[in-house]
Amino acid sequence: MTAQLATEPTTTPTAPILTFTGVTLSFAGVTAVDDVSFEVGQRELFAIIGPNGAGKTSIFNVLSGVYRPDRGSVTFNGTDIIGAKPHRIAGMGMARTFQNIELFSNLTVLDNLMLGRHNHISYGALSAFAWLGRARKAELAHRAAVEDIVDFLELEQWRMLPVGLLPYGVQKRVELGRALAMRPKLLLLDEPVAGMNQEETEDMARFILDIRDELDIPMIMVEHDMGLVMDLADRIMAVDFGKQIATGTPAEVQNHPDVIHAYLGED
Amino acid sequence: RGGGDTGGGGGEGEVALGTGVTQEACPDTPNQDNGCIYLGIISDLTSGPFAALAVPITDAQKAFWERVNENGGIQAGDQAFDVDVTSYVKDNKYNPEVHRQVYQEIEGEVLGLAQTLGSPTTAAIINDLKQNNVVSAPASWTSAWEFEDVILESGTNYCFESMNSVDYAVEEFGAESVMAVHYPGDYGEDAAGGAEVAAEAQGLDFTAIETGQGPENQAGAIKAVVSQKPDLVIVTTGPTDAAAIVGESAAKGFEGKFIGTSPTWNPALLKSPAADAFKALYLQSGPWGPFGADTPGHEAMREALGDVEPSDGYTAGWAWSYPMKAALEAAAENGDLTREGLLEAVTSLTTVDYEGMLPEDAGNYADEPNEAVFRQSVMSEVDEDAPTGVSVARDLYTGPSAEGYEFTEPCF
Amino acid sequence: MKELISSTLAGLGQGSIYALLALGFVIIYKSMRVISFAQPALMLAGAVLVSYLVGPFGFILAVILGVVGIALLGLGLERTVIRPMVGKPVFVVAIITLGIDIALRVVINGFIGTDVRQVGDPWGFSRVSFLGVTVQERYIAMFLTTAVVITILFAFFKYTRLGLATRAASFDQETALAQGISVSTVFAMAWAIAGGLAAIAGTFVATGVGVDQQLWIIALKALPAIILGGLDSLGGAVVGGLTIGVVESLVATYQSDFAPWLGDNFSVVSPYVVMLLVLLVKPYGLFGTKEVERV
Amino acid sequence: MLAVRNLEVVYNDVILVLRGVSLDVPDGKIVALLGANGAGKTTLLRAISGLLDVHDGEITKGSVTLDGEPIHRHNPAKIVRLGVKQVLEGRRIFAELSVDENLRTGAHTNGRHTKENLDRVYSLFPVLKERHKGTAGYLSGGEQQMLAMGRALMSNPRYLLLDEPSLGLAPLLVQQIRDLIVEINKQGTTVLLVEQNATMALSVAEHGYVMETGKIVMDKPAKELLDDSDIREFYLGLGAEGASKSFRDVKHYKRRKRWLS
Amino acid sequence: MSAPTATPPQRPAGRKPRQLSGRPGLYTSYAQHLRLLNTRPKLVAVGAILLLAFAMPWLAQDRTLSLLALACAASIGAIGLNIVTGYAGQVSLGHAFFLAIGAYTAAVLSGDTDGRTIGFGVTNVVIWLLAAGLVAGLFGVLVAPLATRLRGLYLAIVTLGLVFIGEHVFKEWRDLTGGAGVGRPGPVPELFGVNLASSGDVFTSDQKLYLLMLVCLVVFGVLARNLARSKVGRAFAAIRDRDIAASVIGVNLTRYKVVAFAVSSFYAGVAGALVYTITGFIEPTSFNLLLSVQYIAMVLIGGVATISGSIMGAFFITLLPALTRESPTILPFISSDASAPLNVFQVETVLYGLLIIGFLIFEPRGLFGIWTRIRNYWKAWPFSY
Ligand SMILES: Nc1ncnc2c1ncn2[C@@H]1O[C@H](COP(=O)(O)OP(=O)(O)OP(=O)(O)O)[C@@H](O)[C@H]1O
Ligand SMILES: Nc1ncnc2c1ncn2[C@@H]1O[C@H](COP(=O)(O)OP(=O)(O)OP(=O)(O)O)[C@@H](O)[C@H]1O
Ligand SMILES: [Mg+2]
Ligand SMILES: [Mg+2]
Repeated sequence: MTAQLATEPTTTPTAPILTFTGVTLSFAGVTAVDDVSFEVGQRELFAIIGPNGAGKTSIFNVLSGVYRPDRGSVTFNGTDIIGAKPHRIAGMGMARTFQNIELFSNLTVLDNLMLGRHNHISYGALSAFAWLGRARKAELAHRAAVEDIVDFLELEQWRMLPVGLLPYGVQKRVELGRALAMRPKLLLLDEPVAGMNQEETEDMARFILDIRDELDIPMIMVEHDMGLVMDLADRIMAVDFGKQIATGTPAEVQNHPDVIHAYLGED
Repeated sequence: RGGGDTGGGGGEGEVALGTGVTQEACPDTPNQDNGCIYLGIISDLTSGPFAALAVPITDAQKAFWERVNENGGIQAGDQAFDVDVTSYVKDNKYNPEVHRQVYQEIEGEVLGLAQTLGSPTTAAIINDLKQNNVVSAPASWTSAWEFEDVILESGTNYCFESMNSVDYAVEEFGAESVMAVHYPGDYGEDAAGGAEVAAEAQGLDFTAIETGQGPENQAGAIKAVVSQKPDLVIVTTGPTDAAAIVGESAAKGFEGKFIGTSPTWNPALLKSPAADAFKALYLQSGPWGPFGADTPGHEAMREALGDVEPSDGYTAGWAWSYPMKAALEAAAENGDLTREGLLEAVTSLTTVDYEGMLPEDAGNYADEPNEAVFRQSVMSEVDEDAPTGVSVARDLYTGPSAEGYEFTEPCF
Repeated sequence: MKELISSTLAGLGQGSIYALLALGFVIIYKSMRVISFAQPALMLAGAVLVSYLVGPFGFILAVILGVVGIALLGLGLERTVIRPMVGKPVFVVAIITLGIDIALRVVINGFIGTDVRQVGDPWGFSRVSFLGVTVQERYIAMFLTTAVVITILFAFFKYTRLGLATRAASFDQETALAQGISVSTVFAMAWAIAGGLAAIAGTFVATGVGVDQQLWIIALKALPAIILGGLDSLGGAVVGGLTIGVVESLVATYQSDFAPWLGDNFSVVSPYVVMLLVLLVKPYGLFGTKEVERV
Repeated sequence: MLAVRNLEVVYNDVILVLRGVSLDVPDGKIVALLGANGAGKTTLLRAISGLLDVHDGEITKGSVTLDGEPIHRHNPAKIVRLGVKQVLEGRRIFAELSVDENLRTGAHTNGRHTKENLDRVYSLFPVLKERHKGTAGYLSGGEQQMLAMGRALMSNPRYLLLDEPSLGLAPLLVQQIRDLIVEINKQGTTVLLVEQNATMALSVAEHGYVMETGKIVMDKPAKELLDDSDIREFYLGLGAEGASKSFRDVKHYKRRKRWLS
Repeated sequence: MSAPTATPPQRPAGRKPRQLSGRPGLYTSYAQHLRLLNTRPKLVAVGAILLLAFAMPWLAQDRTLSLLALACAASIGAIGLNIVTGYAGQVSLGHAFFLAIGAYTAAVLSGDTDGRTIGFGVTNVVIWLLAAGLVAGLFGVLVAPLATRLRGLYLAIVTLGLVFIGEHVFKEWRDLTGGAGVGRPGPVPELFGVNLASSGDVFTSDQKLYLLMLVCLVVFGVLARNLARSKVGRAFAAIRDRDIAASVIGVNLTRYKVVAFAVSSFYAGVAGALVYTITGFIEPTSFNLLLSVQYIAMVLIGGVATISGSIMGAFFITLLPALTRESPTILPFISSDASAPLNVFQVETVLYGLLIIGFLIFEPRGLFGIWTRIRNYWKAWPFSY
């Protein structure tokens, strides 16, 4: 079974939002992603786990167009996205958070969230100069939408502050908010609770559940907090040295000997 | 405070006083009974490219007017006026915009300008000068000034000076080919223009090589000199660039002559490794005799300056002041020390007493440029014993080319 | 052919000056990520100081004392003006160095006065010839000096702890501090070395022609050189400097024959054109460290 | 002994972050410091290692002493030479330098034993050895964290201040790091461990401090902290019966524990 | 065993997905928040400053007006540089080049048809001002691709290369520029048949030019402010702070860098045209490194990424030399003899350098930083929300 798990892409009943097939990505001397295949269903919370340096973030970078893989194909919502520029992929509805917070630290929370809406705000530089009419209307409408996200993530008290000044846990939440502002069709979360204490982890878990249950957005989550992963994920893929070593339900993966050996430890 | 200051029409004596002229005495003058005429100076005093020349020019002008004041100042009937050139001295950093700004700062305080250094800088204010009738002595020798009434140029310009240099070389060395190695712009191109006129007139081969500033940028010029081997090279650069051109060309076996203009030369070149080359190949043209020349004017200047490191900046600053003095005297005599009065005095000025530095008819500001322009220049040779390293080889002369040239527009 | 060779050799000599100047920029850049616009003033100061010392001490000793003197000047500037700016945005620091340059040059001009000052070098315009090609002796001296200097610097950054510390400090001052690296010592040292290099370069620039107030402009030629070579690469500075020197010399020699339409004096801007072309292919210059950025 | 007394720290002249913190790190021990994000743990470490300056922070009151000698006026280089070394929060490796060079910078104050220390670090972290010539910036998050740890060990410090060393590490590695901390401690280095991962921290520490908004609110031997019911709920995520509860059951508006206010 | 399949999350039946939208009741307050002058004190302060500015022609001497006019024109250039450098983070030392393009475009369009340099006699300010901006903007678009390849100081020095190459072309192209050391007349400003550069019965030329510059500054300042708070301004800031992240959230890096350079150069072009209208004379060597650096200094001293800061910075740098020239009145003991060892002229220049240094050491965030400091003193900004 192990061999089968490792090589064959698993299928989902509904048409998958994302199909990742045979992707290989290497850097000078390192194969970061080695022939990895998986699918994510329309409402799925798919988790990727694996030791440090296994290539999890690299998979995300391939997905969002930061890296172009050497081989393989990636189909998102019916479109092949290999070679597309990151901003094009974002426009198609792929949103992500980053392992090391990548917020625009001089801007306020609101501005960061408004940037998430960038692709949905449709006026050009010329109307921006004039500000009257189109631009003003669009700004107001999107501002209202962004305020809803502020509500949703309970960010009210920090709305007007530059994000650089906020506590780490809040920044993580703002980043999530920025991704939500993009009205994503698929959300990629790279270690959403890393560096958080128990309390903040619980908060984040709650937001993730809400996003799935109430906003209906499928997610791929990379995380080292096994408690969180096992509790929330529908399916899990484990990778090691760029190769996928197991894919399955939390229970299956948790007990997989290779996963225990490479990742979880015997504790 | 006594006396009316800038009364426009008449004041107490019969002399009309305008902007920049007061009944009150100048600050720090012994002649407490005299009135005061304020003249501005705008020069390159710190960081611009001509600071090394501009400072002695300015010092010489101060000495010049001090001497005038000591001799009683400018006489206007039973009244006399001292001339103050120290209250409104400004640094232009050789930048046209700065020049215009500082000009505007002093515009309302002075009768005229004892010095406005540089031609692009002066070009930046020429319209203001004309609009307000501010008579000004330039510190530059380009041929454009001949065409401006408010500008009181002295001596010949680079254009005629170079014509004379070419003619001199033809006479003395039988030169058959001429090359002008020059900076771009008013200074270099004026000289190159003159050299070309003379070369044409004399039927010589002519090439012009434009070169940039900085010794590292002279390779092209040096190559041109060494490979084309002209008999005469007219150099219009700065001293260090001249050192590179003359020194390296000579080291590469060039044996023709170089003739430079005043800003090309610096006595310290005789202490440089290029000294031998300069001694062997270099001549120095100029609108008047160098610092050590033997005229009453030169003598007076040396005396007034006292113990200074000799520099032909002093000579220039001194010589440039004579026509302003003559114009002031004429205006005072007419009883009209206003800007209009001064300008009128200038436009009817046909001679200026240069105390022998230049002949009197060098100061003709009344006639059309072609008649009024002064065409004589001086040729000097390197002389280690002379104060500024050069002494007169041929005093004021006009060569045939300059003589016959129809002067209707600037040469560049 | 002979012309080509001798023009190239002259270019290499001139390029050595650019290389020395470029090294000064690079050392400061390596330590604090800043382009120091004070280098031109330091170079001018070096030449002027040597011109004053050469009388009493002779050329060699004057150069040594000059190098020490300007190194101290660099040290002093770092202490008084740059030190308070540690950790501040690099462009602010760069503009501050420009302020230093403006202020310092006015003072130095006072020491130059109206004359062209001489550094009294032993070479002048004398030339040696071998294999039918003649080269100016001073160019050979420049080339050799540069070779020695670069070797020493290479060894310093590669093999000494302070060298590595310098590089570390340039990337992340706080982390460097946390390793026990005294960032201020690193900066002080960088400014001292840059000062010393500027003094040597200034002396060489002044050989043959002397020092006047406009001499500093030549230091700007080091800018295309450092970009061409890669801002933080010592080897790049040397390669960049020499390339610029040779290109300029060749353009000056041949442009009027082959491409007169480029306008007179094209050699003056040729370094920038070369720089542009190289950067279009290699955005971090020939040897610059690529900025590492990943998400 | 490293001791902090009544320490007050202010950022940008206005923001008071530490409000009279006292804490002891006895020789040879492992001391854990827990606390929510923004409590001021990092600030405390900065105050000890002299790195406040860089952040426009300033000690306005109190002292830090090493064996009775005040060190809070020393510059960071001096403090490192005295044997107190901080591993900064986040992966502050020198991205452009190679792995090897990164480690060597750690040996700046102690150049004589570079060789042995290098061998020691490489044997602790074989991954790093494999990539010792590689550019550090391209290492994965976890690899970078290891590099930062290894770098700190290069100078054989007496006191090691670790700021969230387990951040972003895989479970297996967290175990390794924990073992490593124990190992380093056994070899004679005293450790002050700042952690979000309270389970891990309290499993190795002898004594623990809990910090909330700039104040120490609890100060007990680690064993006692592990038994404290608040700590169990809010730091260890354990339900009443000691079994960990599921994140799926997290309630929407959860009571937050605040010791102060 | 079959391959594991995804289990779609169980959701309580009947609960609709929550939508992130719609709370019209709050629109008005956002509108108010998004307003340019969104608080009363701001409104009053800006109103007062404008009032004073427009009253200036009756309050100040001509030479002061001329200086102020220069500062207004320079402000437009500084705003332009701040857009590309401050907002979008692309450090450009090429500003002098774009100023030159604007100045020459305007001068050529409005120039004498039979002077020694090219001219077309189109003296209408509106026409040549727009043309100056557009031509410069076009050059900006051509240069922008460099910015997509180069970063930081590399970009800075390469754009500096532009200045050197431009200077060379300007020196050599004598028909356009008159040549080095010769120059050509500046643009001729004519509006509604009135030549603004010559004194009339009602207004002197300085008064007219000042008003022209002031109006231009207000217009271009407001436009820039609008741009800054729009989608475009946010995209600039995103590119500046983290460009990879910006592209991952959907910002087209290339497009916005091009827009930044185009807008910035447009402003530079306009500023170039205006500055040399006041100066009345253009000399090709003016467009050098020092000019670029002066604009960088304006941005830094004023404050990065603020429009009002750009204006403050431009005024500071433009007026500073005039102030340092007043140093003799404060330091009367210093010799005004140009040959004395430390004379007023040297002190002036040194002071200029030292003031810039001192200023930046004291407040690296610029004049705007001082302003926020003062404001913080009154309310603990930014924690006041
Ligand atoms: N731009 C790059 N250049 C070179 N190597 C890279 C680059 N990006 C990633 N790598 C290498 O690829 C491998 C996978 O890295 P990746 O960041 O995907 O790991 P990860 O699974 O996310 O680890 P972690 O859990 O620690 O974040 C690592 O060995 C890393 O060093
Ligand atoms: N340079 C600074 N300027 C202003 N405030 C700061 C600065 N650094 C930290 N702070 C503030 O000080 C408080 C304490 O920060 P600190 O980093 O010490 O917390 P911490 O306990 O280490 O949190 P974490 O678990 O997120 O690392 C926070 O509210 C933070 O916003
Ligand atoms: Mg990762
Ligand atoms: Mg912390």
